[in-house]
Parts: sequence; structure tokens; C-alpha cells
Amino acid sequence: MTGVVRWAFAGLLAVLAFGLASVVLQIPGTGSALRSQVMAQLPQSGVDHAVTAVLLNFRGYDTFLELVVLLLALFGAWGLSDSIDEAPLDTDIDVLTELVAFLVPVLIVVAAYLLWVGAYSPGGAFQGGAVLAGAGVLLSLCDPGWRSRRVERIGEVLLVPGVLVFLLVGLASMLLGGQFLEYPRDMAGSLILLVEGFAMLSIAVTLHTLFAGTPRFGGGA
Amino acid sequence: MSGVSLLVQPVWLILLPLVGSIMVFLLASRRAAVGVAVVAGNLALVAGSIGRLGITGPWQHSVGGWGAPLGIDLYLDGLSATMLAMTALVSLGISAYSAAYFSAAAARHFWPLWLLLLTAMNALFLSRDLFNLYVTLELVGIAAVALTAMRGQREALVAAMRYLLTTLLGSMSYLLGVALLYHSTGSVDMVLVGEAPIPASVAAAAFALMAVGLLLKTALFPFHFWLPGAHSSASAPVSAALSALVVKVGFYILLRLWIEVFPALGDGVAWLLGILGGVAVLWGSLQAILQQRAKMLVAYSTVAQLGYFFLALPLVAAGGSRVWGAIVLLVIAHALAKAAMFMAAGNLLAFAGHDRIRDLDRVVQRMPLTAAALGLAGVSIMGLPPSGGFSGKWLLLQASLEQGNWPIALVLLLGGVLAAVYVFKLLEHIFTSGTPLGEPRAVARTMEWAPLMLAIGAIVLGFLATTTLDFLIIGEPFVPGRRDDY
Amino acid sequence: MIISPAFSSTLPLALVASSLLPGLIIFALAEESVRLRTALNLLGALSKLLLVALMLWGVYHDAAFETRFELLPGLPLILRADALSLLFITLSAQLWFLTTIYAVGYLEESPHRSRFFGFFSLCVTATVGVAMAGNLLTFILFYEMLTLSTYPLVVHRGTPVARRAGEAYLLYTVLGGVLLLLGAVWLYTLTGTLEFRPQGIVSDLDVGDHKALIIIFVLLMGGLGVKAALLPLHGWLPKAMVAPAPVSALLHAVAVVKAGAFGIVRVVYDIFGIQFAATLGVMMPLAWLASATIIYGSVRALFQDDLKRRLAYSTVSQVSYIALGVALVGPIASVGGLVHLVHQGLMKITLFFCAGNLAETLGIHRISEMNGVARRMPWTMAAFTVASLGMIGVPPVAGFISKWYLGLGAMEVGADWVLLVLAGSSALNALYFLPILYRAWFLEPEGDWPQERHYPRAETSLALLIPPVITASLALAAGLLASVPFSPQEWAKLVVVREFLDP
Amino acid sequence: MTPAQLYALVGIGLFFVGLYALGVRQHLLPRILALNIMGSGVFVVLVALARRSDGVDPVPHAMVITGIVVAVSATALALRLMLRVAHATGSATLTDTGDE
Repeated sequence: MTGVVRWAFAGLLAVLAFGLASVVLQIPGTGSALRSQVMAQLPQSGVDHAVTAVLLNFRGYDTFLELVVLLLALFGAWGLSDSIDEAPLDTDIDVLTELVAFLVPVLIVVAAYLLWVGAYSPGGAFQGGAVLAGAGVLLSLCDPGWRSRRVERIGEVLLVPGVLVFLLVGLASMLLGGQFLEYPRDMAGSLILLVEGFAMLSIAVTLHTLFAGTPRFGGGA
Repeated sequence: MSGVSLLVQPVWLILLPLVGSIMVFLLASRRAAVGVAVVAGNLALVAGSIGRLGITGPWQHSVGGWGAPLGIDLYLDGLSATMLAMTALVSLGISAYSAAYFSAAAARHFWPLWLLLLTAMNALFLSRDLFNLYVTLELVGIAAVALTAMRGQREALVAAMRYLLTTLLGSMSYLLGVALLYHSTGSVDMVLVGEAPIPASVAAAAFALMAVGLLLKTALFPFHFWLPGAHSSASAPVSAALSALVVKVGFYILLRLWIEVFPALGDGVAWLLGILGGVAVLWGSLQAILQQRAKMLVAYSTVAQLGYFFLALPLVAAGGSRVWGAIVLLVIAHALAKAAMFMAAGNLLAFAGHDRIRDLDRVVQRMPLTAAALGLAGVSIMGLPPSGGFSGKWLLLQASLEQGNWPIALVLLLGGVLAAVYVFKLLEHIFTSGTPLGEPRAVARTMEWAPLMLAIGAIVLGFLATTTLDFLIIGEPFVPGRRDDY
Repeated sequence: MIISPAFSSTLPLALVASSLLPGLIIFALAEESVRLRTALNLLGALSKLLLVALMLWGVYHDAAFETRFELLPGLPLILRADALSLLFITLSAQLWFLTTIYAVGYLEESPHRSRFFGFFSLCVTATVGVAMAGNLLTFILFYEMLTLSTYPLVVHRGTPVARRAGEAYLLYTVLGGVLLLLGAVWLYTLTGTLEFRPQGIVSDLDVGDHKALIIIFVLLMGGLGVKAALLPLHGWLPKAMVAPAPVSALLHAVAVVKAGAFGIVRVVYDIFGIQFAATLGVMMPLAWLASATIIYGSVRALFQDDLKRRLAYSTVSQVSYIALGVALVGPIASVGGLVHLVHQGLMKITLFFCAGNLAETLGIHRISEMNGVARRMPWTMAAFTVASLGMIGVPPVAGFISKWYLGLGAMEVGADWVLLVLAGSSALNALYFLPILYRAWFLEPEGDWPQERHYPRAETSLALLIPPVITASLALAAGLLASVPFSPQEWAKLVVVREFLDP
Repeated sequence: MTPAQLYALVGIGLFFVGLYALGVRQHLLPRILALNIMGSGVFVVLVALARRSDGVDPVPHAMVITGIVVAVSATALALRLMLRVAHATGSATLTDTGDE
């Protein structure tokens, strides 16, 4: 792109940005949008934190599909995995090794805490899963061989339950006479924790596989 | 909830292919058999939903039991059911073809992704929630990109990368529009948003953002730059799915937005999109005529055919349901015909090892079923009777003449002539002999029958036009506002 | 006569199916199953003849045969048999039967016969559909199907020349199809119906619409004129000569050009209504155009040495007699035009059969090679002679009847100039046919034939010889027995009476 | 102008900065990052305007979390694809395409 075109492009974007900014300023911003409804239904949701309630109950279907997106990205990466050259990493860094040895256990605890605390305050499956995946990436950085065959196998097994448990819970609620993902009121809290727990594991394993691992699954062929 | 009514819940349309995808992912063998069975099951579920729709009218399913605006509603009316049926039919053809097309190694990657794509499209057609639509759009886009890239050749990878950047850009633009709407109305349910008062400037900006995002995904001229590469370099069944189904989802959402969320759009927008559509028809057709490779020709034909959907938009204000119905008819006809064409072109490629049109060698003798599929699909693409393409074009031509809209009528006719030129450019070379290059490889029978059946479907649609149009308006999808009769 | 409703509505469908089903089955047949394929062809052709006979009887006694199916909202697919459609159907059913026999003999041992006969049957199906179309939509449907099913026949040989001929054919027919489509849709937006009715559907329209109606008329004539090879839309026809002889016979005598001519009759009679069309002032230009085509085709024919090309230009000329007869707006001229639909078919198919025989048996393609050919093939040349004399208009062959009625009709409406056209055309016909006859019968052969083949039982294979002899006899009979009930002439009169005189 | 609105404008700014980079840069890595920046911009708009007169609306927060997961997934796939493109074409750009 030549300089003139760049400037023209920048100018155009500036004009658009300015226009859009003025539009944003006209959004009323009054009222409570859905806040009052969320708050009104919060006691029925099984959790005390509003965001978690939206994420896993009111709009749990979005979260369900979000797990499908993760799975999809994994499948996609798997389809691309053949014949890619993994550049060998320079893993001989003492500081990193020391750091990782200290950090990984802490991160696991933090992840568990995040999952648990999600019911009351900010936190939850994704945050916990992301932290776990981070721990895994750190491990891979300093020791690519840590994913032994056995670890790989466990990792594979853990990819799917996030979606599957969510799905089974949804189906169970349909069999009990509700709609899909309509948890029975008195069990909502525990069901959400169950769903989140498996979701966290699957998120962690999936993210780690996507960013650090080499998705090469057995599956026979 | 009784057993039967439990089974015809729309949510099964999402769960079945999803579970199927996970299953073929975990399975060690028989992936194709399971995959085809799942897609056939999907068709049966759609048939059940259509049956229920005919009896009870449109209905919704509030996921989580909350209902909009707090929760997410799935909604099934004539329009969504029609799109689901189109997807189910075409998917079955593509699946049957794929079962024979892919080697065991490629099948491993193909089936999980393909079934997730089906999941995503089903979820999209059932959703009435603007944010949920964003998630399903991303699902569709990522699955489509992954399927394109799966082939692994250089061109496919580059095309997939360009496609990915484009589709993500489209999603971002769409989502920003959703953000504006949510904060103006306090809801992401289409009907509720449509009923809420929105400041005119906000509505205009939101529509512009969402429309640009969707047009990028639908590849309306001039946003088509990514399409020919991606659609021609992917493997044949994937090309078929991309051209027949994936590009339609963006248009479907745009259609819903147009009717439900932005009913007050002015004529200017309709004309702008109409002009772009007209240019797409002419430009895409001319490019198709200039192509030397069969798959590129078919891909540019998609650019042209997509144009028709937009070309007709200036007619909907006065034409209403009739014009929308004609557009949807064209959407379905194109889905059937284009899937057939891409798979048939894939057969040419698999058979001869190349798809250069000039060098095609006595195809009609050696692969008569493939030739027939190309011919019949071509009939619908050209808009010749009897075919779905003809019925749709006739109705649009009628509407444009009734409204005295000559420019649209002329583009419709000219587009048909240009389509005849490129379709016969391909067809005339399947009758003649060329220079055989290397020993041809036999093509499996199902790979010949699958496109032929879809092409026949495009012809049969011509005879079912009235039935389809009547079915389509169950639940009045082309009239804005809430409908309480479910 | 009482006919049950079920019967009356299934008969049109059965008539379509009698060629459609064999065609579809034939596509699936292996190349080697000659007997089965021939049996299917003949079975289809025979059952079609039988069904046509039933229908003829019924329509003569004022029975109605009609099938409807809702194709588009408010626009049904209608298959209906009336007197005019039967004129065309009877011709095509008979000639299909004979052409099938001929083609079986002609294509013996040649490749891709399943494909050939499959499309051949589709082509006849389309022709029957065109004939029975009860509204313009149905007409267009079968008209386009005709284009599509003849294209593979034109390019059947798969050579680059055939491909180019196919391109020319498509160029004309696709553009014609567009004009037809535009005209039809436009018309529909004005009238709300496209049904063919006696005296038409547009006469009630507001005077303000008359200008639009004239444009629509031009559009429709443009679309139909392509297939009817009206000047200047005739260019594809001589090029399509690369096709095998049975295809040429079919294109020229029965299916394609006749579909165009028949469409002109339909549109003039049952869309516009002949009287109303005359008041619109569109009939005289049509008559001039037809006359110009008649003269032009004859002049061009004069300069062709290739036998099939000469016949092709002759077709351009002769088909326009039909349009001329209609355009003169008088009952007598109409009889002449309509009866020529049948007569020209009988005579022209004979000529093409004979040309095919010469090519197949002796390798003769050019007129200059035909010296003394009648001694080698007397039966073929006898048939050829009867048909060419008919074309010139020599009594008592059928062509004379056509020209007689056209001439009388022209005088009836005071268009005396048409007599000059007829005389000029006949003179030109004589100029380009008589030298052929002279060469064939009276000159000495110039040595060996280009590619001679011998047949044990007759001058050529019986399958090739019998059809032209029959069609030539029919052409002769149609002239000799013109006043017998159910003759083409009497049937044409029936059509005209119902169009002109019934309320 | 309220602070919430100011944050929203920052979000709009991020969106367009990302769009500029997406249009101007050739290398795929910055282009993928640019898309992420655009996404962040959208998320900021969503979250910023969630602050209402009577408190914070939790729904956009949940949407953003969903959006982030989607974006992360897409980014992961994009990066892998980029590696493959670089491997196959020798450069991590889209410039040298051309059909065969």
C-alpha cells in the first residue's frame, strides 16, 4: 500500500470512527437494560453471582455453544496438524524452569479457586480453564516432553466431557419435563458446578492443545 | 411431555449432529457410515418438525425455560423450517458423496468438522437471539474455514486464511452492531429489539455494521474477493457445502434483520444493495465466462447467483411476501443446483486429474450421470423451466414488471443469458473429445448419483414452487412483529 | 360422446408419458441392448399413435381433454387437447414413428445410440407438450425443454464443427427464450392470465395498454421467430446441418421449426385473437416479414451445392408459409397456413430422409455428385421427386393445396401482392429443385459413388427406405384425398371454423 | 460525557485501530492480532455501556466472556493456519497467491 492510499484509508476510518462515536454517545444509557430482570430471577438461578447466573443459566445455551466453538477450533487445528514442523524450542533456561516449578502448583490451586468462587463473585469455568491451560503452556515451554503418551491419552479423554456433560444435563432437564437446559430449581446450583467443573477441564485441555500441543489424536486411523 | 413431542423439539436438530460429531471424532472406524446415518437422522428430524409445523403452526423453545429477553428462544416458522430442510437435503447429498470421496485419513478430519458445521447451521436457523446468532455465525465460519484448509494444498491454505480473516472481520462488525442494539433496547431478541424504540442514528449505524459483517460472509460484490479462491480450492464436497449452504446463512440473518429488526429501512438501502446485487450478477457471470477451470467457473457462478438475492431487495417494499418467497425459492434452487455442480466438477477433477474445461475428454460418454447432473443443475442455474431457478426468476420478473422496475427486469434477463453462456461453455466441452492426459481414475457410483439426485431436486423444486411458497409463510415470517399464535 | 373426467384428464398426461418414459429408460440402457431399445422406442411411438387416434376422435366430437397442475401461484401448468393441438400432435406422432424406424437403420453400428434415442424421445415429448400447452407458461416450459433436448442431438457427433453449430443454435434459441419470457411475464402482469382461449385474452384491455401489447407481440414473435427461422433469426438453421440426418429431419419437419410456427399460430389466435391482432395493426408487418423470408430462403437455397444446406434454406422459406397464412387474417388463408404445417412436415421429412439415404448408401452430400443417382436408387429418388414437386406446388401433391388456399385467401382479403410472392417462390422452388431431379434422372453417373455400400434386399437398407416412401405417399395422399374427413385440410378447416366463426 | 461513555469511545477507537492495521499490514501475525484488537474494542463497548443508572448490567459481561472464548478459539486456529501457510508458501502473507 502506498503512502497516499494509507493516509486515505486512515482518513476514511477516522471519519467512520468519528461518526460511530457520535452515535454511541446517543445511546440512552438510562434504565437498567436486563439488570433488574437478572436480579429478580437470581435467587432462582442456583448461583449468587449475576454474571455466572447469566453465563450458565439464563444464557447457558450460549455457553454451551461456546464450548462447541472450542471443540471446533480443536478439530480444525487437528485437520491442519499433519506435516507441520514444530520448531524446537530453546528450553534450556534455568530461570524459566525454576519459575515453572513454583508457578504450576499455584496456578492449579488458583484455577480451582476461580471455579469455586464463580458462584459468588467474578470467576468461573473459563477463567479457571484459562489459568490451567496457561500452566500447561508454561510446562510445555520448559519441557516439551512433559506430555508423555499417558498424559496425552488423559488429555484426549478430557477434551470432550465439557460439552458432553453440559449436553447430558440439558437432556436430563428435558426428560424431567422442562426445556433444554432448564435445571430443576433445587438442583440448579450443583448442576452448574458439575457443568462448570467439566467445562473447566475441557477448556484447559483444549486451550493447551490448541496453543502448545500438537493435536494428533489416535482415533484408530 | 410425551415421547413424540419430546422428539420433535427443535433442539434435537442441534444435539444430534453435535453428538454425531463427537462420536466420529472418538470412533476408530466406520466414520463415514455413522456420519451419513447422522445426517439422514437429521433429515428425519427436520421432516418431523415440518410435520408438526404444518399441524400446530410455528412454535418456540425457550432454552433454560426463561424466555426472552432474559433467556434465549429457539423459534421455528416456515422460513426457518425451509432453510433447515434445504440444509438437511443438501447435506445428505454431500455426505453420501463424501463417504466415497475421502480417503480414510482425510475422513478422520472431515467428518467431525462437517457434522459440527451442520450443527452450527441448524443452530443458526433456529435462533432468534442476535448474540446467539453471533456465536453460531462464528461456529459456521470457523467450521467452513477449517474444512477449506483441510485439503492442505497451498492454494487451499492461502484461500482458507483469507477466508478466515474475512469471516472474523465480518463477525466483529456484526457483534459491534449487536452491542449498539443491546444497549439501546435492553434485549437481543430479534422481535423485542424490533419493537423497541431505537434512535434513528443508532439504528442506521447498527444496521450498517451488521449488514457489512454479513455481506462479507455472504460475499456480495464487492465483498466476494475471498470466495472464488476458497470455493474452488477446497475439496469437492466442501466446495459444495460452502457454495450451497454456508454463504446463505449470512443472507438468512440479513433477511431476518431486514424484516424484524429494521422494518423502517428506507428505499435507499434497498437500492444500494440491489445495485450491488445487480453488479454481482453481471460481474460474476462475466468472470465465470472467462474462467478456464471448471471449479473456478462454478465458484464465480456463485458470486453471480448470490447477486440475485440482493437484486430483488428493491422489490420487497411493494411486493412483500411474494418477492421474499421468490428470493427464498432462488436460494433453495441455487443450493441444490450448486452443490450438484461442485460435486460434478469434483468428479471431473477426480476422473481426469484436472478440471481445465478445454481439455475435458468425452465426459458424457464416460460419466453420463455426472454429465446429466451438470446439465440439470445448469438448467436451474440458467433459470430455464422447469426448475426452481425458473420459478424464482419468473416471480421476480413478474414483480419487477408489475412495479415498473425495468432495470431489475433487464438484469434478471441478462443474467440468465450470461449464465447460459458459462453453463454451456462447460456443457459443450463434455460432449467433445479433448487430449487425454494420463490414465483416468474410476469414480465411485455414489459420487455420480449424489450430484444427480440434488440436480433432480433443483428441477423438481420447479414443480413444488407453490407448495414451497405456501409452506414458507407459515408463521408469517415476512411480516414484522410478534406473533402470538404459537 | 361421453368421456369420464378421469379419462379426459389422464389422456394428455399419458400422451406426454408415452415418449417421456421410454426416453428416460433408454438413457439407462446399455449401448448393446439394441433390441430392447428399439422395442421401447416402437412401443412408445405406437402407443402414442393409438392415444392420438383416441384423442382425435374425442376432439372431433367436442370432447375436452385437460390436465392442470399448479406450477406457480395462479399460473397452472395446463395440458389440453384442442383441434389445433391435434393438428400438430398427429403430425409429430406419425413422423416420430417413422423417424424412429429410420434412425434405427441410420445409426446402426454407430456409437452412443442410447443417448441419441433418449434425447430423441425427450425432443418428441417436448413437441407434444408444446402442442398441448394450454397456456403460455406451459408452452414456454416445453419450448425450452425442446431447446435443451435438441442441443445434444445437434452436437451429437462431438466434433468441433458440431460444437460450433451447437453454439450458434444456443445463441439464437437462448436469446429467443429471453424475449419470449419477457413478453410472457409482461403480458401476465397486464392480463392476470396466460391461458390460451379462442379469440384471445387481451381484447378487453384498456386502449392505453395497446402500445404495450404491440411491444409484447413483437417480443413474443421474436422468441418464436427464432425457432420458426423467420428472417433475420434463421441463422442457426443451416449451421445445424452437421447433425445426423434423422435429427435434421426432425428439426426441420417436426419439432423445432414447427414448434416456432405453431407458437406463432397459438399466440395470434389464442392470446391476441386474430381479429384483435388485426386491429392492433401487427398482422400486416408479420405478413411482410413472412413473405420476405419466403423469398429470401428460396434465393439462398438456389446457391447451395450441399444438398442438406439447400434443403435447410428451403425450410426457412417454406415454414414462413404458415406464418403468412395466419398473418393474412382470413379464414381461407388460415386454412392454407395451418394445412401447410402438416404438408410441409410430410414433404420436408421425405426430402431429408432421402438426403440421408444418399449420404449413407453412396456417400453423396453434394448436388453436383448426384448425376444419375436415380438409376442406382430409384425408390429413394421417386420419393424425393414427389416431395420436391409438392414443394414447388405441383398438383396433386399436398403442397399444391397449401398454396391454393393461401392464394385464394390472399384474394379474399384483398392482399393481391401475396400472389406475386407465391408465384415468385414457386418459381424459385422449381429453379432449385428441378435441376436436382434432372441430374438424378437424366444425367449419366460420373463413375464410382464416393462411398458406396451394398444391401442385399434393396437399394438401401429397408429401415431407411420404407419411411421416405411412406411419407412421400402420405404427402401425395394428403393432396389427392384432401376432402376426405380427418385429412389435414379438413382438420385445418375445423380449427379455423372454431377460431373464426364460433362465438 | 460519563466515564462509561468515555470507555465506550475508547472501544470504538480500538475497533478502528485494529481495522487500520488489518488493512495496512501484510504479515499475518499482526493481522491476526489486529482482529483481536478489534474484538477487544467491541468487548469494551459492550462492557462499558453496561454501567447503568442503577448499577451494572451483568448480561453484557457474560456475553463478553463468551465472546472472548470464541475469539481465543478463532485465534488459535488462525495461528495454526498461519504456520501452515508460511510453511507452504514460504511467507506468512497473502500476497503471493494467484491461482496456479
